Amino acid sequence: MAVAVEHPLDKYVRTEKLPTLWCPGCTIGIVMTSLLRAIDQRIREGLLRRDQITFVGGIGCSARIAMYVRFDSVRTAHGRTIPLATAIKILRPEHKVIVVGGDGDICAIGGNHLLHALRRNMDLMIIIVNNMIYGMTGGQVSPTTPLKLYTTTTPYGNPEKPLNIIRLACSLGANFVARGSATHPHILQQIFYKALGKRGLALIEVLSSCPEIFGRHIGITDPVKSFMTLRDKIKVKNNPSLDESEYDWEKGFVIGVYLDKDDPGYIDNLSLLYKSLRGF
Amino acid sequence: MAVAVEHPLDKYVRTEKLPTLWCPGCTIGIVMTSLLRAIDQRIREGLLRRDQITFVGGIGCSARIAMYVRFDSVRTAHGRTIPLATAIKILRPEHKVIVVGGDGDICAIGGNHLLHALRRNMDLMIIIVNNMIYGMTGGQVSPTTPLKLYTTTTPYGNPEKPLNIIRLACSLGANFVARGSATHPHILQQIFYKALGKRGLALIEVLSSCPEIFGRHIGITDPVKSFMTLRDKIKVKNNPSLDESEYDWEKGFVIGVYLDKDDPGYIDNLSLLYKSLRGF
Amino acid sequence: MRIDYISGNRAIAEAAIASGLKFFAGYPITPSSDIFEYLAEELPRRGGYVIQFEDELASIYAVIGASWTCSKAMTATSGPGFSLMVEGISIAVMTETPLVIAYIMRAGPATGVPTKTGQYDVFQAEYGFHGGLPIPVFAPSNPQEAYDLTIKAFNTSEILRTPVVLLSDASIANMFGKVLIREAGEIEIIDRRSIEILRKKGCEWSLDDVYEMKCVGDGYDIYVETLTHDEKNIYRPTTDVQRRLMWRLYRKIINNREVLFEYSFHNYGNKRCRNMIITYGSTFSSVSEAVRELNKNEEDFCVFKLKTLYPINEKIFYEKTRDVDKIFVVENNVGLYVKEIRSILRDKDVISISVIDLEYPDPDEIVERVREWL
Amino acid sequence: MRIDYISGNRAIAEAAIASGLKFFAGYPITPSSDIFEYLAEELPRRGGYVIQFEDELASIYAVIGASWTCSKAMTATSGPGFSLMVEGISIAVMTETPLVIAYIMRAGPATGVPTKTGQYDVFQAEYGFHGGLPIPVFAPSNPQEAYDLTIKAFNTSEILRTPVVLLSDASIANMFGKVLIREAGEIEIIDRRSIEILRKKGCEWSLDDVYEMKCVGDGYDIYVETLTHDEKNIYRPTTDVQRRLMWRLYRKIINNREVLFEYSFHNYGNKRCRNMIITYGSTFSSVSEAVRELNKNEEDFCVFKLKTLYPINEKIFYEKTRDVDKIFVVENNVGLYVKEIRSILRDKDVISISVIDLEYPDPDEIVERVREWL
Amino acid sequence: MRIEIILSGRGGQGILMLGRILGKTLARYTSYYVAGSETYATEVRGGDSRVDIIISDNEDEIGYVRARNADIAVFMYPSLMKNLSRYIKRKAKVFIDTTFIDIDSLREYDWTIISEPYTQISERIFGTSRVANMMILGHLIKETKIVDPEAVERVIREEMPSKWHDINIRSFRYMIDRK
Amino acid sequence: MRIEIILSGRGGQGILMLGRILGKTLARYTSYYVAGSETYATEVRGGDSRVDIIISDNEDEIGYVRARNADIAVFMYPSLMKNLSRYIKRKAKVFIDTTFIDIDSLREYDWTIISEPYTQISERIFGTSRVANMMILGHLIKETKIVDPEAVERVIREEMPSKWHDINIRSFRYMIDRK
Amino acid sequence: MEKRSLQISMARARHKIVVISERCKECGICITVCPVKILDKSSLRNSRGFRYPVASDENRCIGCRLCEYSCPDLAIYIL
Amino acid sequence: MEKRSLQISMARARHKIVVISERCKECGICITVCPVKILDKSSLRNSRGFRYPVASDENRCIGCRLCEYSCPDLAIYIL
Ligand SMILES: Cc1ncc(C[n+]2csc(CCOP(=O)(O)OP(=O)(O)O)c2C)c(N)n1
Ligand SMILES: Cc1ncc(C[n+]2csc(CCOP(=O)(O)OP(=O)(O)O)c2C)c(N)n1
Ligand code: SF4
Ligand code: SF4
Ligand code: SF4
Ligand code: SF4
Ligand code: SF4
Ligand code: SF4
Ligand SMILES: [Mg+2]
Ligand SMILES: [Mg+2]
Repeated sequence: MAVAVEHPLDKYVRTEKLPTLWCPGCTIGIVMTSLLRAIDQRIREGLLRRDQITFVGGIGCSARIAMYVRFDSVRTAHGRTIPLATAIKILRPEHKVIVVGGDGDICAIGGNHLLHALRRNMDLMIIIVNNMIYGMTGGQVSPTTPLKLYTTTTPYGNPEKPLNIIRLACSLGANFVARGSATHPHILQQIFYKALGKRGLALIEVLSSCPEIFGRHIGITDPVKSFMTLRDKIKVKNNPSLDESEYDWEKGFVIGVYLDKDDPGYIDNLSLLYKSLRGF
Repeated sequence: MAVAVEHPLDKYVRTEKLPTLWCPGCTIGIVMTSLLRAIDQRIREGLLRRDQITFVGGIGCSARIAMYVRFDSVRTAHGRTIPLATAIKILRPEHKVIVVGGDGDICAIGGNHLLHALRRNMDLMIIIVNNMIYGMTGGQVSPTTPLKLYTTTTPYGNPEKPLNIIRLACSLGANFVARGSATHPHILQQIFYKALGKRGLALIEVLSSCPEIFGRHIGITDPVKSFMTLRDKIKVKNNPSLDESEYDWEKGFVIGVYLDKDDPGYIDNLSLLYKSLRGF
Repeated sequence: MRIDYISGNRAIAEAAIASGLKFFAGYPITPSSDIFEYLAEELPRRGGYVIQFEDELASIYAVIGASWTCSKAMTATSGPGFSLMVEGISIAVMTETPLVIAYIMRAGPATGVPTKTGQYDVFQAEYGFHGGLPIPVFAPSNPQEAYDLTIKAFNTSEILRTPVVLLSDASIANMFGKVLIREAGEIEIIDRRSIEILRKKGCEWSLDDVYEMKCVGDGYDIYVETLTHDEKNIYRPTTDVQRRLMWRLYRKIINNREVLFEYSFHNYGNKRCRNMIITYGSTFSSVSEAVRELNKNEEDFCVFKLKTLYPINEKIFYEKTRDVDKIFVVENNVGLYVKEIRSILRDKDVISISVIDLEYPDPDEIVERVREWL
Repeated sequence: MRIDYISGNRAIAEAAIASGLKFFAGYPITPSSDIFEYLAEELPRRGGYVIQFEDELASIYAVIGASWTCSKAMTATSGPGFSLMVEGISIAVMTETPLVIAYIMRAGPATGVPTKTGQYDVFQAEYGFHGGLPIPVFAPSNPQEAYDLTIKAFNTSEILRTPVVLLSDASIANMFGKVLIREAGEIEIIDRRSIEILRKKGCEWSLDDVYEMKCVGDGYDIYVETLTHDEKNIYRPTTDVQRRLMWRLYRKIINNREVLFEYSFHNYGNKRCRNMIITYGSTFSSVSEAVRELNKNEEDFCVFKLKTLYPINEKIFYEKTRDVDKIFVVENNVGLYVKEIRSILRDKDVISISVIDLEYPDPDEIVERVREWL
Repeated sequence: MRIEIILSGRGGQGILMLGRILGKTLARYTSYYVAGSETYATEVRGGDSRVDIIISDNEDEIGYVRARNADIAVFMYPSLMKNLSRYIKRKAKVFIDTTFIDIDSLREYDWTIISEPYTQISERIFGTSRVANMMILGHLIKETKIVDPEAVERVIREEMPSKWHDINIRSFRYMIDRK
Repeated sequence: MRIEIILSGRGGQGILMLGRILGKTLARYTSYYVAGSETYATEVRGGDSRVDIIISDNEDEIGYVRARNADIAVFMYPSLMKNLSRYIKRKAKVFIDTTFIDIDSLREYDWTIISEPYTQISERIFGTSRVANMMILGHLIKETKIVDPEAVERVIREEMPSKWHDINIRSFRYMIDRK
Repeated sequence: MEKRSLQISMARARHKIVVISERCKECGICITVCPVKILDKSSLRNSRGFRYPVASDENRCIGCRLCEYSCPDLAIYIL
Repeated sequence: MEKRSLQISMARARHKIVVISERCKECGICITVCPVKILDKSSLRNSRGFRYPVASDENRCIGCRLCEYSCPDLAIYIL
């Protein structure tokens, strides 16, 4: 066994910011490394250029992925990543623009931008790290918190039906919709790899374990137990149907690619219009 | 033939504000009268109390329905009707709270509130008057404007796929989802009548003809022609399937009730939680 | 009546409950979240509702909606969240909707340092919404004041039918103090239902420009208009109506400056006050220590602490500063509120001492900065 | 170079194109929409993009995103929309993102009278976003100034890496005038790529506090941070770093007050100026007429018209008012900007003449109101 | 020298276009300073519209972009006439479209009235009411000579899509050429 | 009279609870004015935490809620010790948890040191490290006598859920009762 | 406005067509939707210049209320 | 921090398990996911007090990289 100073992924990481601010056992880091591996694979295959990747991150623990990766990376206000990323994509269409954020960031306060990006089939890769809670602010309810769960702002139980992100995305027009889990990094990497190759919108919901905060609410704060609790709820399917996307903490979650099509994306439509106008 | 000063619906109308500010032949007025007839029917049947109806309207031509009806009525900022209505419903659960607005008001700037109200199955009746354009501000693109259409902010054609409101609503958890058309007022009244009886969220998209602005864009500004153009695109179905909800100006629109279920609404869930807490 | 040792945030929550709060809508943000969380525990037990919405926009509009059912309603937030609420505040100004916003400032701009303090947002609280009609802003400097001013904020909002900002900051949020907590019966709690009584029996408030408020459920035809409207809520786009409306809304607040303006004056045993420090909020804590130091050399310093930032009662300013030579305005920002003071105190030296500090400013630094001017 | 007869809104759009605008994101709102609509026609033909977003929040963040590709970017809006953009402006301040917002004021609060004018939002434009760092605000009073100040707004935003507000109003939007339109080659157009050149060759701007900006696509590791950060964009929640950052951002603007502050002085043939009227924006139109009337009685009136509302060059104020007896500040609002002026001009009578009018204020009314003080 | 013009009508009558063509011609083809303002009713379609144009040889004189003492006026519809009359000089040249305005109603004003049923003529001669505004513009220029008709034609060509050139120029010339 | 107390440790050690119980007891069961402030590191979990408590018989004296010259201090973890030492009086009573703090490192300070491996004892006696804070509180009160132990117990009962009363009160009494 | 109206005729038809002429905006929708085509624009105008509908032969009205339901301006109904 | 690290062993196993001890937060996930259960917490702590993983018998490592892929902190990998 060896102890070293460099990790093979370090070339893609702002190592000066390590160790990360994430809690021990927080699986956001696994989401990040799975993504970096997928990117690395595409770069090595010559399918992606490192200087043509832009990350956009908002505010939240999950959004901090954008803080650690060594690519062009823009942070912005809580919830406002998608319009910012959209503008970058329009002006730098050769870039792969990747939005990362939490369930609160993208689905609560950022919900409208998500809705319209989906509708437009906007050429973005949107990664929602779903830990089912507001981690950074200390444990408030999120749109993906299971029904009836205790949180600090629903101390008598969450009265709201959680959002099924997969169903939303499939109903609206994204080209690629998948669910992954931080507990299944190999599969996650494959999903990311595929998503990186898409035109139009690719949305990936990644279930993630937050031992510190969500863990406290469900009484499982040990990182390993927290990890295993989530892992045990995951079912892997090859081409799951939309009905299998059901989002229910009790019944567990099916991961896999729910939708993979090749409709024209927004950028395609826009350049078609502008091409006829500008003649190039 | 007789000429009179009073209309049978006048008791439900702030007649001091008539004539309305709507353009000649604008069918928003038909949406309003159909709704008033449905309300009247329920009141006469003893199923609804007039002092337990609240309208909430934002900004836009369509939102002005809230200005003309003689019930409790609150106007607010463009796009912000749903949260305001939600609070009223929580504090006045005995009220039927009706949100009225345009496609821009509710689906563009108000999209996030719509999304979360749908997810929560919030006990509101939401009426989206879809004239496929921003009427009040003079003809800019809306999330429901047909693909490629000329508008003042898409002078080279709309590059965005329009939103299928029905599909969105069905995917997220509303109890009642329907599409009507101002050109079919009898059917519209029936839909409203049903919706008024629902718990949980009832969403009704109503296609409406805007001869002044949308008409100008499609080259049909004559009120009658504009009305007939829309009417000719309407197909009536009894229980249309979700696939029949397709939203396409060229192919026309199927109206009818797309979803009618009785899942517990938000207010039910909330009062269950609070009942156990307060013991009443 | 009981005495407790609580934080500034907890004091706000307790006072809101004592004031009759029925509805809280919010979206979590440091350092305001524990107001929300405490109320989420407490209020439902007392028949109220505490709801997390999808964002701050929804929250402020929900509060407006709640208020139109004649329920007392509030929210709590910090910079980024307040910025998202300003459109709603403008709506509340126009529709004369009573509500309270606890604004717990943190270091900005943007997301800045979420857990740390600053007094950067004083002008935003006063002027940050379109329409150009400032609203009452109260600024506590410790938990007791947070408690008392919260009650005042609710009463003011109800009596004058206006949104009110309670402007605290991250330091006060986590400042603890002995707080006298009075229960509903022990304090004067006013709601809009009792204003007509107040009006009839006469009171210190000037109520000529306030109209009665009817709520959803009171009958069947209230109408709330966000456009320029006449006394009957009818939209009238004329200069005449606009003038009447604007000036009435303006007078409604400003003519109550005597009731609304609160302050405290500290001369620390000096007979006269040659040098005056004006300050507000958490910075007062450091200033009080700095003055102790300054006065060791018999430098005749006193402190004029503002608890109301808008509206100001100029008369008190003139009185208090009559015999003062030099005025120092100490703030934890680039020097903002000093402009407001300069626009009032026109014949005095008004010196801006701005100390940007993520914690309580260091008293020694204040002493040093002040001494440069002596 | 050509002469055209165009409206204030059209002048803004034309100037934006001349300045090299590449990206416009917006959401329609009266009375700003025709800027958007004109650009939607024109810009795509010249290789730019004009996109309607789902709301004003999306619009301002899209503009920020565009700017980080080193494309010149702007939006246009009015009160309710600006209120929704203030959070984004705070982000732009912190991330030092160049962008221009054309703020076409209309009568508020709330939705007010959408098509009619007012100057209610001057303080919101300056101070309306959390973080307490004001940004440059230019206020044209006619189409030519709208044109020239738009160009200045773009140059300023690029040179100082700051959001800039171009504050117009409904009257100017529909005011027509003879405008000298200069093409790209005929005016100095600066972008952030050329700042290093500017810095080296020396210029009137003070650039010490401005850092070079690298954009998306320039390499592969720009990092844009909204938290308090040091010179390397690393998050550092310390007082030290916060101070350095705040004061640098503050100085960056204020130290350029001499370049940024624009005004015009009109003495209408009088030798001396005993009475001065300070005004800005569309109200100038009425004031100029009022002064003609006032001067008929040899009352020695002159006009000091502000084209920059922030930052102010106090020196010019002192110079211009040295021999003036009385100063009147005429505004179409409840009397806001007068406070800013009072905080500067401390030894003069500064009289607030606020005339709320949905149209150009009536010159006769101004005359009458001013005469009350003579 | 300060010349003030008021143009007034209903939405759809082309008053704004009249004002823009006139203003542009003055701005581009004379050395005068020109300014103006457009006003329309709030939101309701088809409401009243008004254009003020101020012409001067002294830039400073032009500050106020509203007519207070108009030398020239046009009324295509009666609704604002009463209101605006106080801003019109005695003996001012006032052009009246008698299609909509009852000539009797003008008795109370001390104006130099030039009137025609412009809209009716427009319908009759050009088959549409939409060029009545250009007819009036021609008449106004013929009677006031404030600008060279050639210049107006040039501006019409520059500003309008080419398919509209012919009918607009013909209608513009109609009153000028009429004997 | 002004008494200043500094409490410091790492997130999770219960420093904030210690401060709140002590502050509440002083506020409710003495006639002193009491104020305090809590500080924690930004966002990172498990960062440093600090509580200052100021006690006085004169309200005006209490303005500044930071200790500048503390009479009493507690350190459960060494990280802030160096930094805060300048705010601690010479000869101040300083309570040290030697579970985490090397006693040798204290040589440089001129304090009256009272030390125990509180956390270790807590684990040994009570089976959890979580009541070390209450042990220290007991010790502090025993040595400084600033408040009646009975009052502290009452506050513990009032403030904590009842299932925690027993262990907290026992640990609180532990140092007091130790011979 | 409410007061300005005028009785035109009162033949004893099965269905009475009632028009509130002052509210009419002359959109023509009622005229178009009437299945028996008995409505037409009046020759008179209301005070805002609009030609409201009149029935050529009220007796032929089948009482379908399509006109009433389709009028956006509460200007026509069937008694 | 990057510099503080230490070579522990270099047996010629088929797969080399490499640990960047200073980055480890002792979450224990790698230890749990290892299918052959050869990882364990070290007795030493890194400078932030965390016990990083050590391999009891590197030869048994099957190179599945589950540890590497599951580590949230880029603290372990297989050569
Ligand atoms: C406008 C605004 N509102 C609220 C906040 C406070 N805030 C920061 S992160 C966050 C939510 C975090 O939850 P999520 O997005 O799920 O990310 P996580 O931390 O769980 O990964 C909130 C509410 C903010 N920064 N800005
Ligand atoms: C925050 C804000 N942004 C923009 C506007 C301007 N505005 C008023 S109505 C409207 C859209 C109208 O479209 P829609 O909602 O579809 O209603 P319609 O008029 O078509 O019935 C807009 C953009 C506003 N009032 N407030
Ligand atoms: S709070 Fe939760 S989501 Fe945030 S870093 Fe800690 S474990 Fe991860
Ligand atoms: S603009 Fe369109 S939607 Fe608005 S009133 Fe006119 S016809 Fe109706
Ligand atoms: S009721 Fe029917 S038949 Fe009678 S007039 Fe109306 S539309 Fe025609
Ligand atoms: S439908 Fe109504 S408004 Fe239209 S013409 Fe008939 S009566 Fe008049
Ligand atoms: S590579 Fe697999 S077998 Fe080897 S140590 Fe890692 S998890 Fe265990
Ligand atoms: S998974 Fe990584 S951080 Fe966790 S114990 Fe293993 S090496 Fe350490
Ligand atoms: Mg989350
Ligand atoms: Mg619409």
